[in-house]
Amino acid sequence: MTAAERSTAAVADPILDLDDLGVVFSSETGDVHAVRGVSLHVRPGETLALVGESGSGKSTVALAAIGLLPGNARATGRARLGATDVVAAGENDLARLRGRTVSMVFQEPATALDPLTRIGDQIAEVIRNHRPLSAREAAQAAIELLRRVGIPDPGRRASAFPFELSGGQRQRVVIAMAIANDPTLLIADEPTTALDVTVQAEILDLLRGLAAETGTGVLLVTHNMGVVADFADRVAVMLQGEIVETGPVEDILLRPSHDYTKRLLAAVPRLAVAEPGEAPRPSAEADAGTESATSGALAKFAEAGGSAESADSGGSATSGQSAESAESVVDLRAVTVAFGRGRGAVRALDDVSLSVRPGETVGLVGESGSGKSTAARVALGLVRPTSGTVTLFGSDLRRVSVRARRSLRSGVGVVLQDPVASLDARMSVGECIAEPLRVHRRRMSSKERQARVADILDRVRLPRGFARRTPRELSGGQRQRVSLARALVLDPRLLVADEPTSALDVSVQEAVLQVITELQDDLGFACLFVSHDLAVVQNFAERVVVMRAGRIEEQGATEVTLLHPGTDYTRRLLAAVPVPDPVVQRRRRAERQAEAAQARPPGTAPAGNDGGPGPETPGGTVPGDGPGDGPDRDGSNTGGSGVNA
Amino acid sequence: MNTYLYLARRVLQALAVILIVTVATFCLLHALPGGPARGILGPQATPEQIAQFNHAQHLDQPLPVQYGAYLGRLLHGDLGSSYTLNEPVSQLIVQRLPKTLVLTVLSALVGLLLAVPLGMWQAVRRNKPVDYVITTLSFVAYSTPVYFLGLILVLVFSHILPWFPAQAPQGDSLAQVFADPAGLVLPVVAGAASVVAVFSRYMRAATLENLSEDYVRTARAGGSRRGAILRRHVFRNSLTPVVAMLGYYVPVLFGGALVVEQLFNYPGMGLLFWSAAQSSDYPVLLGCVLVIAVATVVGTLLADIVQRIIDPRVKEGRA
Amino acid sequence: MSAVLQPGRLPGDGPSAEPADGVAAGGPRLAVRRFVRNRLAVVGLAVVVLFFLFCFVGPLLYSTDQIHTTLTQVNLSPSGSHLLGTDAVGHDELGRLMYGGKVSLVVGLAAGILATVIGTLWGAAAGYAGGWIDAVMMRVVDAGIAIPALFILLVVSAISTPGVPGLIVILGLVSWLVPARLVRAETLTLKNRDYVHTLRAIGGTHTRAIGRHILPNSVSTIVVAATFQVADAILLVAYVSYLGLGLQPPKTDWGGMLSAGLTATYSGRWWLILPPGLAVILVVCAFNAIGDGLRDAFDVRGRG
Amino acid sequence: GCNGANGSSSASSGSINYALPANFTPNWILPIGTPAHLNTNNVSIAASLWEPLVAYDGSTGGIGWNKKASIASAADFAPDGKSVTITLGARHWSDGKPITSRDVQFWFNLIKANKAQWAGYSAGKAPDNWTALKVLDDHRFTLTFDRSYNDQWMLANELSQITPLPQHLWDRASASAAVGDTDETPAGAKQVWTFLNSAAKNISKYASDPLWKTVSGPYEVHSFSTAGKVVLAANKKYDGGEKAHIPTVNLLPFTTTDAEENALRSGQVDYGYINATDLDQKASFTGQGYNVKPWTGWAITYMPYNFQNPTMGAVFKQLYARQAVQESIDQDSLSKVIFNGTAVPGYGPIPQAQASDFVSPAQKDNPYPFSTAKAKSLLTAHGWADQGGTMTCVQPGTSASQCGAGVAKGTKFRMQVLSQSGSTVTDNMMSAIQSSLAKTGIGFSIKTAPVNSVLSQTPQCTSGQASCKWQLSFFGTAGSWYFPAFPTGDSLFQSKGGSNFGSYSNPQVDQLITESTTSTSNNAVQQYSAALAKDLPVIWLPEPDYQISVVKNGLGGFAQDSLADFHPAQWQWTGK
Ligand SMILES: Nc1ncnc2c1ncn2[C@@H]1O[C@H](COP(=O)(O)OP(=O)(O)OP(=O)(O)O)[C@@H](O)[C@H]1O
Ligand SMILES: Nc1ncnc2c1ncn2[C@@H]1O[C@H](COP(=O)(O)OP(=O)(O)OP(=O)(O)O)[C@@H](O)[C@H]1O
Ligand SMILES: [Mg+2]
Ligand SMILES: [Mg+2]
Ligand code: NI
Repeated sequence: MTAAERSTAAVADPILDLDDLGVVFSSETGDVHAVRGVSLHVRPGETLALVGESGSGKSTVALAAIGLLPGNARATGRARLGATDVVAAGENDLARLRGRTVSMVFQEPATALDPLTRIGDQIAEVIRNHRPLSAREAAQAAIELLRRVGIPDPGRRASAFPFELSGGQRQRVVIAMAIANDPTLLIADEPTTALDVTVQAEILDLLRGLAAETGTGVLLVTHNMGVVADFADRVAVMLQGEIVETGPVEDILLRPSHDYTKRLLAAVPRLAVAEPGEAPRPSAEADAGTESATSGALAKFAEAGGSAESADSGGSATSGQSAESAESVVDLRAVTVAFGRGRGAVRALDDVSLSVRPGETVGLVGESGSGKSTAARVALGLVRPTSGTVTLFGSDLRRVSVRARRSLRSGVGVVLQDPVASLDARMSVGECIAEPLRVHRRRMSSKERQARVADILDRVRLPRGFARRTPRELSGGQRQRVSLARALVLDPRLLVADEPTSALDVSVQEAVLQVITELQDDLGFACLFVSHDLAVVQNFAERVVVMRAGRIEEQGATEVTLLHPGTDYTRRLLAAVPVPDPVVQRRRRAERQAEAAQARPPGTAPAGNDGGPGPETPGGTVPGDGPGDGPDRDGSNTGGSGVNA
Repeated sequence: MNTYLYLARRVLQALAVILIVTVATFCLLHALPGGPARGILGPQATPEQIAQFNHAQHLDQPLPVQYGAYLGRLLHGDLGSSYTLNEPVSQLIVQRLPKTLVLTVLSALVGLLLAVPLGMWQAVRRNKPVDYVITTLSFVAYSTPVYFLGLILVLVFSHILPWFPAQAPQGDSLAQVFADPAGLVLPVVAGAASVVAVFSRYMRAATLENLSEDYVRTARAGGSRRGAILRRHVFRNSLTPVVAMLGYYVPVLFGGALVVEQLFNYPGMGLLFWSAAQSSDYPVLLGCVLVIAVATVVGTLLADIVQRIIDPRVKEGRA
Repeated sequence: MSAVLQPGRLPGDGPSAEPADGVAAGGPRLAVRRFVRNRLAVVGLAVVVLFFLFCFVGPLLYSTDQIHTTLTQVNLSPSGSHLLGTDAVGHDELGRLMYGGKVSLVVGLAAGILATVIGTLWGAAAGYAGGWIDAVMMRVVDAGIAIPALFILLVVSAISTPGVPGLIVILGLVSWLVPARLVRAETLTLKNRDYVHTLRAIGGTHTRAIGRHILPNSVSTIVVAATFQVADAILLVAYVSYLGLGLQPPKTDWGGMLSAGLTATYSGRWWLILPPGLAVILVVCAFNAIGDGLRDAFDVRGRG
Repeated sequence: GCNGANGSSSASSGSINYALPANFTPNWILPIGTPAHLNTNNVSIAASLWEPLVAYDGSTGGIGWNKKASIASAADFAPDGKSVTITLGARHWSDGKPITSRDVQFWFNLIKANKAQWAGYSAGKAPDNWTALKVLDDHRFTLTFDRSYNDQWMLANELSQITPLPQHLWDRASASAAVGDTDETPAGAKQVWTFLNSAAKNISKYASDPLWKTVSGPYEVHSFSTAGKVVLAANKKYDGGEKAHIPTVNLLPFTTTDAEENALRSGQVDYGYINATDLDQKASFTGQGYNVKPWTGWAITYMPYNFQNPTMGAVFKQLYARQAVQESIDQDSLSKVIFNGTAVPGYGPIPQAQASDFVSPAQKDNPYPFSTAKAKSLLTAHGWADQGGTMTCVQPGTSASQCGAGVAKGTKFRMQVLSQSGSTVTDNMMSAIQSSLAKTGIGFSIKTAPVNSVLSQTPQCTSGQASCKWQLSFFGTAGSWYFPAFPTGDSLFQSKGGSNFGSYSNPQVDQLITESTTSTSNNAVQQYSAALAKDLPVIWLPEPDYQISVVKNGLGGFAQDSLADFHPAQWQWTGK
């Protein structure tokens, strides 16, 4: 779509027109005024992005626009969709509109489809809701739609069940349903948040293409500024149920006027990208793993004092290396982890070697399911490697006695992803923080313990009074700081953080990362930092390890590896990250698409996105635990969401 | 996981369960004080006759030896011979089990046919008067002991209003049983009451849960009407957990049959067990428990298989 | 009778896997409010309270001789001196209802709680241990479920009849299986909570993980299970008398009164049947309704 | 292929629906077998098929020899009482062959060789005391005894057990073997026994196996279901004195009395029964065209004391203590109120529901009438004192005013009974007894179990054994002990009696019991009756009716046999 086209679109009659829209939820705790006085419009062919932090009311606006608000919501004002006012319309009228005039793509591809109905049938159902087609014709049309959204071999895939598809493919199916009847307005509520960056880029490309083809107006709900820069024509910023600023995307992202918008943008971690002129270095060099020594410009890295040699992934056990591993706080050597046995086995880690030296921060990145969390859990001793060795503070975890292992572990602090799930809601904040003390300093008096808790609360910059509160009385960022306090209460030498901020808003994320950085400067602990957010890792870690399908793809100093990646994989990862600058992002997208077009013949699906069930296949939740249930149905893999650049 | 492997594993587990059942029952039975001889031979039997009986039934051997012998015979399909009924246990079960199955299967079917739509209706009308009424009724149905319910049914529908006979069909063969459908009405109703109560609650919960699932919202966003969504999507999705429960309901159905059979003078397996328990007829007791355990295990297995059929995810879910 | 199942609950699903940290999502006050909103639950609670008052305070107001029989006053129909008439050995039926109710309620409560305790410990241990220990422990549970409780009770009744404590133990031992399965399922999700991972990563013991995190967080599941368990136990007590395992004179319980009264069905002595029958049904219904309400109160899901 | 059985009552047609006792399924037709198989109902069916040699029963109203229903026409005892010569009637098997002495000898040989497995066996009694059977001719044989016996006793209790069997069909070692004289060697007799017994284990063949087709009684098997329903058809070849009146007899099994009553109410049963507690509904049954006819049994009912019990045995051994217990039991009220008048008080070892020559005046007059006050003073007179409601021994010792030998100071008078479960009447009786014993100061706690379990758990024992924990036992919901026609107490109250559960032992009584079977007059029995009424070897309890029969109007021609057998051949539709 060219700029000229866009401006003509801007004058056409809006297809969605919200006028003083208000939404109130009546809940047990009282009424929540989730949306107040929102007015906005979307014109044909135009994409309006609705941004704002979590809970600001974005989804509520989107749902109100299609008339799908939950039963406890009351809408006021007007929401005109073509000629119909959604607020006043009855369910039957709305059903006639939905799927034809307006359709919607939801965030979570894992649950948006009926698990028991073949995808072809689900699409056909939407078609037949509005068009007088025979079942066979509708099925044919469904296959055609699947082809349009880029599902390979659509004829066969139409008879697949949702669980047989990867997350990206599922989202494509949902999109196919949404565009089945060429709607005039497409509402997309965080359509890519649950997906890997590479997949996200493809989905956004697809949506953009489809909207351009049919002149569909798009209302895009997101909190990812990169996505906004990538996609939107205009932006509306929401804060606590109200729209604080609206305008063209360049204006809002580059020259924000409202304070809140400014703050929001400032908090977004930015991925530093190599300038177009800078040639990528030959990959052979990267593999040798020696280049980092030459990157003298990396002040922080040099400061950390670590030898620039990264442990190479080959791992011939020379005496020099064992000396090195002796001094590293944690050292994984040729670790392989397989889950399950026989043909169903999953190699979560395959010959992985990595180490973290004192005071150093190592970032672990990679696609969802690449084995990041598993590596972290191996380092923590929560998962026993199938082969290979793990040394923690110089001792092999397998060899030492139970008692010694426990005391070794007192030197480890842990912060995990979800601030809600990582604190036991039944304990007070003080008890949560004191728990490691109770485990390892049994003889400590309660007074000493309290003092220690107060002390550590100061350090994470929480008021001492919080010790008496329960976690649910805190905000997400505060809870994550409590987690951090708990991790630090024993003065650990190693902090393992598995996606510690992926559940948080950018602004909150920034604050938490800030605190970690400061404390690390103070206390000098080493840190193994797992994230799939390259921008965060780039800002936070000195060294980065890139994982793919259980193997280490490459590793090296952050600035080097992430600026001049040595492998295509890393490059693709980086290219797929949208940056919150519309101008830069437009250029990057063009480059990426050009490169991708070269790399593979047209019509085939993007790599990493075909194939059968992706690793993030939700273990279809089967109620009732039949005797056959394995004890460990890991649901944690869906946590791949997060804030990207 | 591969279907055959899965089946093999399930069968192994089933065997383990059955083994545990036999050990437990065997121990329980032999913990009965006094032994069965005097009870079976009656007050007038002489000590010599009692010794003779104990010897003939190997009751004078140590317990582990007896159990070993029992298992050995079991492997050859021999369930032993009733002390009192003058027949091999396997033959008794072959005669009685089909009758009980007619009763339990009919009760379950009738119950489910009522429970599923009722549960869905309740979910759709959540917290409306219908919901409360059905909930209350299902609580009452669940809370009424079957023997009391049976009595009320007989009193009202056989005695006061002579609509149905107070006896279940008396024939020996299934053909004779089915020849008297009116006779089956009251026993099946008595047996079905708790099925309706329990499964309408399950169905209600499952439907409610599914109604709040994302895919319902997706379907609505695609313009599907409520009725269609209920029929096409929610129904099947809600049914899967309910099916999973059915296997575990098998023993409950047999427990119900125990009472229903004796209320309605219907000599099935429940009754066989009842009289065997009164007379300490170990082989029959063991045989019945074994059959029920097998039925339960097979029931859960069937439920699993049905689930695998209606829910393709299950195959993959159990890695 | 179906002590194996509890209505409205899918075995294996604890109250929502969401932040189900018990009373989570809103605190105890909210839980109370949600409970109160469930009308049936409130009625149930009132019924239970009334029956407790009736059985434990009632005898103080309406005292009768429940120890000695009075063969000169048998099978009297209700009158001023015997509000609910007398039974076949001359006990005042209303007094008997209070007297028997005490046993039904106490045995039901105690057995329900005992079953829940056993089931909780077993389920938590199995779920937490995982692997083959879990497999073996759950096979035992499966085996237990495969034998109908009535069958076990029938065999036990063939030995002889226990007293009140014995009855409690027996009922507890035949009905712990459902709570075991529920708690195991709950434990499986809880042991994968981040806070448990965190605790284990820093070297916390298993006992601590179970005792401080998993069990406290299963409280809502356990409490709800216990309520249904009590309902089932009261029902089982009624069955037990029918099977001949009932309590011995002068003690009795509603189930025993009911099955003794049943022989008088066609003699028109309704006062021997209806009161105990209704009492059993009402109390069991009431406990079920309370359980339902508690589930609502604790549950986050299924609200919308 | 059977004619309407479960439809409705069959008064008009040529059939009758008879309700078998609750929870009983017929499962044996062979007139010989083990005790597990030969219970009264099976025996009644068998006796309709194979007529006994001597039908000594209550089918004629009083107890006596019903010659019409017997193969034997005369039994002539030798004057010394040491042998009997029996003459057979001119009778034929249903296949036309005559019934001969050889058929009796066949029975005799089988029983002699297999006595240990035979239901009727008791050491020292038949066949041990029969020394020889000598066939005189086809219709006469002589049986010699080891010493002289009371004629009546021999006839009623021993000869009545003999059933002539079709030797010409059954005398073989296997189904394929030829019929011969296999029974004449003990080994052969064992084989025949095994063959017949295992053939009898195949219930589904009862109606078809030719083995069972040849009968001597008024009926033959038409169908015999494994679930318990038996259809008998009249034996057209029957040439005896008790010819069947009703061509088809349906014997229906019922799971419970309640289920049976439901069938009665809907008119599906012609001859059934009701619970004693339902006697007050008599009117509703008579309104439906039924007669309610109590069926009294030739039985006594009691609770044995376990004299070997380590805690209470010593107390039980004191006559005054047993007397106090007996005096605390109000048999009159129990019979009238609890049993609704369907029981009669029993004060001794001879059944009292029927008038007979055997009852002594002492037993009839109740030596220990109900009086808790007297019972109490009896105990206090023997060194007991009421402590907190329970009598406690305060003066141990053996003198007349002390507790007696073996009773320690501080012993509390508390007894526990293991009682038969499943009957409301029994439960009510137990609570009434508990209540009246409490007035005397005697504790009485009750446990219940099914009757089989009660019998298993209350065996004869010696005080050291673990099985000797029981104190009192009750298995008499329908009467504890059914006598053969001659009510001797040999296995019940003799010191070494096989069914003397409580190990009662009194040499004087032993002597009387032996005399009662051997002396030729009934005087010995009366002395035995008086002695035991006074010595209280057990707690005597009211004797309940065998069943409260409910009989369709128009069904008559029979008396209800107090030996608890039924005789279908006597039933007939009259009037209509
Ligand atoms: N069904 C509901 N009942 C009560 N309150 C609700 C409901 N749905 C949303 N809310 C509240 O309305 C407000 C706006 O929610 P909404 O989901 O629109 O936010 P959002 O901007 O989409 O946030 P996010 O980025 O986390 O998706 C929040 O405070 C939320 O708690
Ligand atoms: N307990 C387990 N049992 C079986 N498979 C597992 C288990 N844990 C992880 N896996 C599998 O191992 C692989 C690596 O998982 P891991 O959680 O380490 O990935 P990740 O890189 O952390 O992904 P994400 O970004 O989604 O968190 C995945 O394919 C996952 O399905
Ligand atoms: Mg949202
Ligand atoms: Mg992860
Ligand atoms: Ni039940």
